[in-house]
Amino acid sequence: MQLLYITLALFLLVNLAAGMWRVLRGPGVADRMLAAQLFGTTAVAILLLLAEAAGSNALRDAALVFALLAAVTAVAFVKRAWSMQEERDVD
Amino acid sequence: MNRTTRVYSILLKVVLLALVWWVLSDGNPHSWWIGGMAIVLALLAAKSPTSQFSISLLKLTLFIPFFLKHSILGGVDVARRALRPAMPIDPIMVDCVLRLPPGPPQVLLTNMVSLLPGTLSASLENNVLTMHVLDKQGSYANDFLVLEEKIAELFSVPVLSPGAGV
Amino acid sequence: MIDFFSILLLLAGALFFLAGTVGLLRFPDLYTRLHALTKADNVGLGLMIAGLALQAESLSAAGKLVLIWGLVLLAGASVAYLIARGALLRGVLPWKR
Amino acid sequence: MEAIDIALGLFDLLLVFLLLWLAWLVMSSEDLFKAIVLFVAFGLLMALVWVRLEAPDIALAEAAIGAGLTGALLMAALDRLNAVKPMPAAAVVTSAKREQPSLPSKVLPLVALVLIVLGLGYALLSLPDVADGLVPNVKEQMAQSGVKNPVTAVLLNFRGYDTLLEMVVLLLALLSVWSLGGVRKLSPRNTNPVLASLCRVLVPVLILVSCYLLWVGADAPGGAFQAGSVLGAAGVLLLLSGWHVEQKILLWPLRFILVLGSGVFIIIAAVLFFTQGGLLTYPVAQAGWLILLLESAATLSIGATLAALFFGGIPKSRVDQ
Repeated sequence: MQLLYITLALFLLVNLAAGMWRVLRGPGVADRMLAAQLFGTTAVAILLLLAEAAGSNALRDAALVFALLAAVTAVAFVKRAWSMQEERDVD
Repeated sequence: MNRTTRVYSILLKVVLLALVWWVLSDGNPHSWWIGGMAIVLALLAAKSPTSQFSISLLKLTLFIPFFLKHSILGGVDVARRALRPAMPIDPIMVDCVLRLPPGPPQVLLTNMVSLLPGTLSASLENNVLTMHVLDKQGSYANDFLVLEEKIAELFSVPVLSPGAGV
Repeated sequence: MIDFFSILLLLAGALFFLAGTVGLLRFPDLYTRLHALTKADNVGLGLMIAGLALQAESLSAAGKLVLIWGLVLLAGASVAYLIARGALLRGVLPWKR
Repeated sequence: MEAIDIALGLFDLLLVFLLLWLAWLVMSSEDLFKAIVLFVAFGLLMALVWVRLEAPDIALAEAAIGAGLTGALLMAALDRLNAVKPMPAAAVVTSAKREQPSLPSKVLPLVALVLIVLGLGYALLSLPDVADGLVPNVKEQMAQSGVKNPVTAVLLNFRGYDTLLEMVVLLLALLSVWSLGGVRKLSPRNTNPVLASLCRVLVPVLILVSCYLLWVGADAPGGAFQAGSVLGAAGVLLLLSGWHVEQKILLWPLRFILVLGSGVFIIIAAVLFFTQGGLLTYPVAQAGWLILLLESAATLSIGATLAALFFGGIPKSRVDQ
């Protein structure tokens, strides 16, 4: 089972690396933000896999904190950072 | 809202928060003295505007399998479209007049729509839900009506006038 | 037997994560990418959590996993709505075939 | 077990590569928003690095602060920057400056960089192969610390003044933001029902998690900084959803909470100085609850400070000018 956890964690990390392309490419700010959301979910999964592999409860807490704060960051984006930027990207 | 429902809704919140605390503290019995304080603080923060809607736990347990089944279908559907070389998507924006009352029923519907096959909520304004549909040939309209009825049942409210459509 | 189901669920979860990433990269506009992200990733995480919960050492540990999934699900759906609404308000037009 | 080692090796290798690449992209990106998103991703990978280095305490802190609240703070900062000057103009200025880099301005940073790399390399190579560091000392003293988690023991007992000074740094950061001027009013009450219901679920859960992290810090990874930033996130969420706060709360109660952490620290230090003869040297029997008291006060202050930093200027309620 250990091997499976680690392999899957590696697989998810590769996924995350592929998602980087969308952050770099955009085109809009929201597209980049979406990719960051994907990273959040993926990181939660990686942390949980590593937590299971290491039998560590603390890493599950880290995954929980991650899940919660990723949501707050996303709301902050929609309400704060996404104002004049998009006009520039849309044209 | 009468007294019994208010007591019931506070009690339900306490039970849910206690459950979350139990899960967080890994069932550690020595944690409850701070857990109790935490629950009181959380309750004060969760002081919501009075809501006339209530859900029975029985109906909720019946609703969960429906939700799980359809959200998995939603995942399968979008995964299939993303992975197929031809990428069969044909998107369209659709406005639906809601048959549910405003408040929690509409919010739950809005969130659920985004998890079900082929639909994504984009705007909820004056009882009209604007959805982005991934494939206009799909059965989204029917699925939407079914979902609406399920949610009405969950909250024990009647579906209002039949008015869903483009 | 439990291990078998776990492995199956974990692998299925990974497949959905892959589909989510492919969707994010391939789909033509913001709205369609949102579809891929909210649905595929949440199902992927859900399946993985189900697989891991089968292995959990206690009921409360499994509960923590389910709590995480529930929060990600709620946050995912709400954030998808907020972003789609924001895009609509800013006049981002949906892609048409 | 060899296959596991290979998988872990690949994982680490990819992690390091991604980390370096992201660090480069963050610094070289001209688009500030892109840089923020990349920085959030960087924090996220950094948390994974701490996991791999078997430092769950720091992984938790990084998840809460690095990948979590920093993103929100940077976005708030970008929002204010945008209000000052439109983005395209900034981009033009940078590209105009770029045209004529003189030779010394090219060579000097390079020389400095090479020197730093050489110095770091030397420091790294001169480390002993196996070093216990202070681990034996900490283990020896654990029984007297009043807690079971060595990290908490170090941060709040053996080196309590470290945490005290960090609290003061946070306070100073907020004071300098406030002294930049610019009174901000709370945003109008939000009418978006989806956001409101998200907050109704997330805020209580954030509060519970914050209390949990505070409690668990005594014998496992957790503690005031993690708990405080989770609490701060609850505050940020409330601010974003148009939370109405009375002016009278914003004036004194808010300030009281902001200085509570440093204040309690200083009071305890003073009392201990006169009774025990040393700053922050707790009597063994009282160490446990003293640390909990300090951490609770610190959590409240950190949470309030981070939320206030996110808010920006000195808060005023809508009615008052």
